[in-house]
Amino acid sequence: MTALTIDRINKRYGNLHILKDISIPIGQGEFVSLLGPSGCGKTTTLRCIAGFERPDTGRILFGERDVTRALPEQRDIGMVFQSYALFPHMTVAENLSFGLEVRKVAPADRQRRIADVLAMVRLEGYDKRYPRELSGGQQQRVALARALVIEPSVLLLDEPLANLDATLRDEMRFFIRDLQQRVGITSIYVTHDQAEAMVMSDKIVVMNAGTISQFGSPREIYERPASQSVAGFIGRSNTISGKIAEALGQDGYKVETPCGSIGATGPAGLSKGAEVKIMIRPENISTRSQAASGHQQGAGAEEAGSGENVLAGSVVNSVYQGSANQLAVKLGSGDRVIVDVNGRNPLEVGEQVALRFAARDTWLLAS
Amino acid sequence: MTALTIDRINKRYGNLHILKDISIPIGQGEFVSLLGPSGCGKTTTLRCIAGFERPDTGRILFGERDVTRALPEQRDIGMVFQSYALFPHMTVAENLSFGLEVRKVAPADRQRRIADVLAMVRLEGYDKRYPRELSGGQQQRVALARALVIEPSVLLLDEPLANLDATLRDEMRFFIRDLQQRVGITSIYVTHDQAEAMVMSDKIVVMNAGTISQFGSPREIYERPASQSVAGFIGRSNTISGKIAEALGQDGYKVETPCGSIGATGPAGLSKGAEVKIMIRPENISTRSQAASGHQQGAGAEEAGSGENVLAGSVVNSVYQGSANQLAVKLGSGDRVIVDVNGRNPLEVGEQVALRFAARDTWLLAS
Amino acid sequence: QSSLVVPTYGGLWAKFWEENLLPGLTSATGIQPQLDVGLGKDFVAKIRAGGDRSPYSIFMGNENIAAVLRAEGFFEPFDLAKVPNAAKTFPQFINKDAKGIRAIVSPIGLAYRTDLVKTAPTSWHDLWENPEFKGKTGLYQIGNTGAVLFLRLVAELFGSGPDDFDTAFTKIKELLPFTQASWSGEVATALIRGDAIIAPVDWTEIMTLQDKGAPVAIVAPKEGVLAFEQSFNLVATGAEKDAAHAYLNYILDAKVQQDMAKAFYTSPSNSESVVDDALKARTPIVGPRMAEIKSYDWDSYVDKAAEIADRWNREMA
Amino acid sequence: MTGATSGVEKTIWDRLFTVLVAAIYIFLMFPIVLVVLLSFNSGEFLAFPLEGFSLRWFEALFSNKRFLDATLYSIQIAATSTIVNAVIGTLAAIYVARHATVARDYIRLIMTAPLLVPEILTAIALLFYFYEIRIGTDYSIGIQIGHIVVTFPYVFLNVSSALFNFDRSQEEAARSLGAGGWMTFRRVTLPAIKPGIITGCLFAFVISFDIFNISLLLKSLGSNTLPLELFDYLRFNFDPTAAAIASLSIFMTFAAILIIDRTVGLRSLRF
Amino acid sequence: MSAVEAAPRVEGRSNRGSTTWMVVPALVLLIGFFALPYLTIITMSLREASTRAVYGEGFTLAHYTTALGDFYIWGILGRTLLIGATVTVISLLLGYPVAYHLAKSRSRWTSLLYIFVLSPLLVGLVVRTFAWMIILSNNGVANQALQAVGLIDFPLQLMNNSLGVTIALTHVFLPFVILPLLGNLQAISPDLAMASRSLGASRMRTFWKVTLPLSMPGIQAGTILVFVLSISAYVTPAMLGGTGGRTMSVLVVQYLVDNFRWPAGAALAIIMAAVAVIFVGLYLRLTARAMRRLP
Ligand SMILES: Nc1ncnc2c1ncn2[C@@H]1O[C@H](COP(=O)(O)OP(=O)(O)OP(=O)(O)O)[C@@H](O)[C@H]1O
Ligand SMILES: Nc1ncnc2c1ncn2[C@@H]1O[C@H](COP(=O)(O)OP(=O)(O)OP(=O)(O)O)[C@@H](O)[C@H]1O
Ligand SMILES: NCCCCNCCCN
Ligand SMILES: [Mg+2]
Ligand SMILES: [Mg+2]
Repeated sequence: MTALTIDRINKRYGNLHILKDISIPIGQGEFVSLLGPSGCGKTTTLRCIAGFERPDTGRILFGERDVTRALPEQRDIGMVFQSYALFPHMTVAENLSFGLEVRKVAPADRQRRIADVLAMVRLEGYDKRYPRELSGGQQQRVALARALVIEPSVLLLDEPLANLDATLRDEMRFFIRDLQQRVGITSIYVTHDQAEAMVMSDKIVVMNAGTISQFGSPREIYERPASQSVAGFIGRSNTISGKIAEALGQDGYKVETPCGSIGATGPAGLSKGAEVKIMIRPENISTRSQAASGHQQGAGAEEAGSGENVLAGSVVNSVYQGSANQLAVKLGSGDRVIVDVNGRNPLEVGEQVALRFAARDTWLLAS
Repeated sequence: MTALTIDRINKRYGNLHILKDISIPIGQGEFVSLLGPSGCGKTTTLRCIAGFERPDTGRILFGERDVTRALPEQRDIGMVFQSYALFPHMTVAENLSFGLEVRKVAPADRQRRIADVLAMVRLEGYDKRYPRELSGGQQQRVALARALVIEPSVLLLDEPLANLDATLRDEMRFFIRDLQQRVGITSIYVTHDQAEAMVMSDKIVVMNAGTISQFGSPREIYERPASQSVAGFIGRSNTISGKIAEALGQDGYKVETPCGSIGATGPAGLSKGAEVKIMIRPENISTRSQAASGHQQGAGAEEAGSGENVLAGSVVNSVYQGSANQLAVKLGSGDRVIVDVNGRNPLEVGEQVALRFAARDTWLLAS
Repeated sequence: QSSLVVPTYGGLWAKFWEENLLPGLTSATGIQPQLDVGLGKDFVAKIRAGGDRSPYSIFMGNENIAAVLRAEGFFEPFDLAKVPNAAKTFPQFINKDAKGIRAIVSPIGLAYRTDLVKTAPTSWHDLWENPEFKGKTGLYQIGNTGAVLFLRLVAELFGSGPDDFDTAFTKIKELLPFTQASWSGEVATALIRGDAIIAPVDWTEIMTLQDKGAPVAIVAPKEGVLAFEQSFNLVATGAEKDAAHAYLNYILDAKVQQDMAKAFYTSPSNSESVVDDALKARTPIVGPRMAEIKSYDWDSYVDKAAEIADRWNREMA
Repeated sequence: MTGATSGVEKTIWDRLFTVLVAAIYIFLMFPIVLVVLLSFNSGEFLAFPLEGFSLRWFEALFSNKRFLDATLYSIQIAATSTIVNAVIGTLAAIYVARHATVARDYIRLIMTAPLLVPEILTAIALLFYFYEIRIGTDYSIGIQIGHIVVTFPYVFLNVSSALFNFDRSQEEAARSLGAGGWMTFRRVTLPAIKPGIITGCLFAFVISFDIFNISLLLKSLGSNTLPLELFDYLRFNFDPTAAAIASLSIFMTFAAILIIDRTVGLRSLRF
Repeated sequence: MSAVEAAPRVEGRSNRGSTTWMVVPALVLLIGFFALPYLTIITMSLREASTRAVYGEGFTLAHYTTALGDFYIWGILGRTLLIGATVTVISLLLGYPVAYHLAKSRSRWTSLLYIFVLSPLLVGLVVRTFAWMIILSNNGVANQALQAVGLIDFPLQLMNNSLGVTIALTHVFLPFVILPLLGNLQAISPDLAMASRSLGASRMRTFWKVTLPLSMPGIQAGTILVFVLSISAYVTPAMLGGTGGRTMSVLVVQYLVDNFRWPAGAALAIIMAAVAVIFVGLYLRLTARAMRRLP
């Protein structure tokens, strides 16, 4: 049974069709992330779930209960607003206390829970401050704490960590996930950080321009994206265009490309001759200087039967990124491929390289 | 000559000492990032530079000119506010037009520049909207565009991309950097995203609790952090405690640890017997299942003279992250080490592994 | 070139001054006056504030109000030689030593609702004696000259004379509860609405109402009538004394008094003014009947005015 | 308390609330409707019951030059007071809210003091003072100053309260874009506090238009404001001409608001 | 002592240039044409009474001591304050729902509603008061309506007492709470109410805990205006109050205008102003705590 069902909702602002037939089923205690480009309708979806906007059509169910027309306060939700929406006339402690008072939590208990959650968001000692006396990130953490401290049955988080540094983000992520799992809170998390979504979510919804592009587990979405736009949006990806040369049973295919024949994995049922794009994630490509590898320039393709593909190319750009250098490699076919190499072993621009990747690390997308 | 000099400024709010003797010299056209935990004083520093706050002591120079007491509008700055601070009664186009009108740019020219910058931030067609009719990320891009369109001589950016998805962030980064370099704008960039700081900056300032922990190039800061807190803040890092056993000339050392002797690099001048922490970045550690590597459990340390270290440990946690799995490995010494392995080849929790890293990939930090 | 400022009241008065009186004055005397419309009491404030430079050279106001400024020394006697029409004025309206002339007179009688009153009043005593009027009487409040006039009348009717205020207070209290009005228009309103069915009001007010068809009438009680007397005074600190005399003389002119009576039902103060029968039927207090008007001396009242106002406030509630 | 939030069902409380608000509107409108009815009444008196429909009181009004003159004089005085106070009241409110450090409370006290004393006393005080400093009452300067003084606090108070709600980072944004104090004020602060200024000005205008005692004592010789003229008129002619004046001002305001609404939109005024 | 209490802001020293000029015109106006004239008046209130001059030669506190020792005057003062407080409270109770409704309204008829709100101000004071007399008098519209439907047999005394004054003042001063409140309510981000309700607070609670405290500046400005205007109103109590609804300002006008007792009248007016200042001051003290929390 789903704990929260979003059933074909539509929402317009005047002429603008903002949400188009959005349906999301969410199980009890599941953590679902909403991912999508800025302006695609994530916040609007959350506001419909919270009850701040009424969908023009469609229903929202909490369990069996149709809440489409229920008041926000009847939904037992907690929400972190993208704009924080802290109460400016209340101290931090009062902001946190608010939801607990509504729930008639005893004062002593309230004190304790506020102290606990403040410690979690690393704001011990800030309880007497007013929101205007806090930095941006501190305000954001108060907003987060305010939604969490009430331990609602549904948690709606709208980019709750956007203004935090990596260390805090890590801690907060852990803290959110821990509480959510411990209490069994069904959560919807809007983030622009895919890595975050990957780490935290049971399911991910990828949205685009008011529609749902894909709904699935992080692994499904990352490894088997439904479309090139999903692939492009979630993590970095490279694509090489080609045509199905042969279906190898199961989900294996041989693909004919300008760089030669490549062994690839893809959804079942692609027919011979179909135009496809081979997607490969940068981290699945290993790179060697051509000189070292002994391969010839321009050669390359599948090493017969091994499931390993080798392509030749030349480095056209290299960016230092701390943990890694990101290289742009131009293939013989003209396709540009992004790969990572260890930051300590940079390859020079202009150098010839061999790129190696396994067939099972690829995924075929319909063109 | 420096284009912008922050000279020992101090700032208090009431009893709270927010900025403590901050000094930053910034060259003409340089791009400097401010990094630091939430609440450390980044926004306050920007506000002092912009002239919204007057430092209690210290000076701010633009070139040779002391602007400590100059009005904000006399400084030719552009600023992106953490809270956006868009003008709510103006459309997007009017928001962008404001700074150009102040600069008496001719109407036709104004039109063109607004259209250009709107295209850059991917908001073509949004010019007639009011801020309240935009999503969070769209508002943020308007704030960014408003600061950039005037091409000021000093650009102050306070987490200008915090609410954008990865794809947009990439584009915006490129756009900012491109404009900044083309026009030669001296820029100060506050971000909580270290990778971003690494990619974009000429220099990075790491702040902590109102003081500057380190000031240097991205590479310096990443590879040779001044302290454990900087190391911990910039990128993920592992540390293993030990004592200097021998100085090997240059910056090489042999360090005695509970896991054995480890070859390491460090700042010159560490004396024998000094307590140190060996820092190793996760991406510089390669991991193999112990079974495969043949090493014995608990063994490990430097492979004589090779500059390679090998440590044994067991996997205690594994997190799927899309492009990689992040493993926590417990060493014989009890230290926990984070390492990355390819997401397709997960190691199981409980499995014995050998960790291998080069001496030149380590850095010694004073304990 | 004279710059005489002529103070007067609003409404019908202002209209008459503007359209009739001032053009006449100019053609008669060559004076080009400036009209200043006010309430009477504001003229007092301005003369006081003006100190040695009063904006007015001539003052117009109820005699009891004029008495205040006179006591304070702001007025000086007229030179009656410069006011030939004074000789034709009923002498009761010329103060002793020409310290003020009450040039415009609006008699006050007992007005009542013809449709709501069965027995029309004939005497001031009817206010006390006719049970129909109990609780339905309208009076002026103490700020209005009408109230002090009534007070002195009652003192005279029931007590030892117009200064027997104790008796007057006792008797008037017997009329409580009564509606109190700030000015004649308010009394008229109360009559129209039926909140009061009888009240002492001036003829001017009641005739105007009758003209509009209201069911009201006014009688002159047998004991005599009261009157709003517009007292003209020469302001000592004014700059246009000759013009002031000329103006007063023109006001007292028989024709002018006649026109005023037509315009707003005052009773001509000039003994030579002619009132036609139609008008006389409606405003009977003219000519020889002017003697029925009870005029009081206000110069001595000035010292008691504050105390009496206070007492009225406290007791008439 | 409830209200029309999007996305929620109308409850019984919403409906009760609507009824309550409607009742308050009726209370607000009732005497006004009465006045309008009376102005079209053919009867002679400003009283009920109504006798028939007639435009005679409007004719009477338009043929009365004193009323028209007085109306113009009142408009002129009220408009001048409003404009002067809009400027100096707004400036003072901003100064007190933002910049005053020393003596802030004393400055505020004096800014609101004209509200706290009876108007008639202020009128007498000014009357004396004007004669002392030889301004007198020969010209309109006296009454004008009186009206400005008495209506000043309305603008000051309303702008002060509007400044409370204003997010100052918008001003900082404007300055970061190079706008000087004046431009920042005109383009950013002013639009934000406009509702307060409009409300304050509205009050100032209406109060100035209605003031009696100040006008009575300070008016220049020979002129009259509308309330004085009306009062004088009603003392002697208790007829519906006064109601006709009131109706006219209602109609003109209706027209003005509707025109503003159809042209620039009332929202842009943001009362 | 102030009419609107600003939250103490941690201003720091920021770069804003010299701004003193901004307050200069207002200070010139209020010192030059208010404070200085009032010095004369204060002096006058200390002069002996006289019927032979505007005021007597000597100085005395008698006007103050007499007034303050007089129960009659205390009674009127008490009634005045009571009327002021009642009008203020009722105006707020009636005005808040209207302001709230108007702030949220997206109806096309909003402009009409604005006119409704402004309507009491559009009809001059004198005529409006007449309208109230027509409604409230013994034979007035209200009594006739009530008698017609059989609710009462005898006319209710609706005017010539505090009741009539209170009704008419509430009517005309309603816009003075509605408009400041409206501006204030419109400036509050709707997200805050949403945040409150997302935390489970009912609309009632949201109103009490979030909307109401945030609208304190509007409430304060509006109620102070109404209170001060009510206690100093003259025409309405003079015309509708009769003897049963006489207020301080009616008394003051009578002293000053009808009886030309300037020294005593000035003293009375100054007492009244002082009481107003004290009351407003107490009120500010009461509300200051709430205001200080606002940004
Ligand atoms: N008005 C104020 N009163 C008291 N303390 C304040 C005030 N404003 C800011 N602070 C404190 O000053 C410190 C620095 O704030 P600042 O906004 O500069 O932080 P920051 O580095 O920008 O943080 P973040 O990354 O969270 O935006 C914070 O700890 C904050 O709590
Ligand atoms: N009041 C409004 N009127 C018109 N369009 C609106 C309004 N509010 C939002 N929109 C539009 O609706 C779309 C969806 O907005 P929403 O806030 O849901 O986006 P989002 O996915 O949360 O984006 P972000 O990541 O930038 O916060 C946006 O394109 C926005 O421009
Ligand atoms: N109808 C309003 C008139 C106010 C009159 N005040 C002046 C005082 C004269 N008694
Ligand atoms: Mg959003
Ligand atoms: Mg910040």
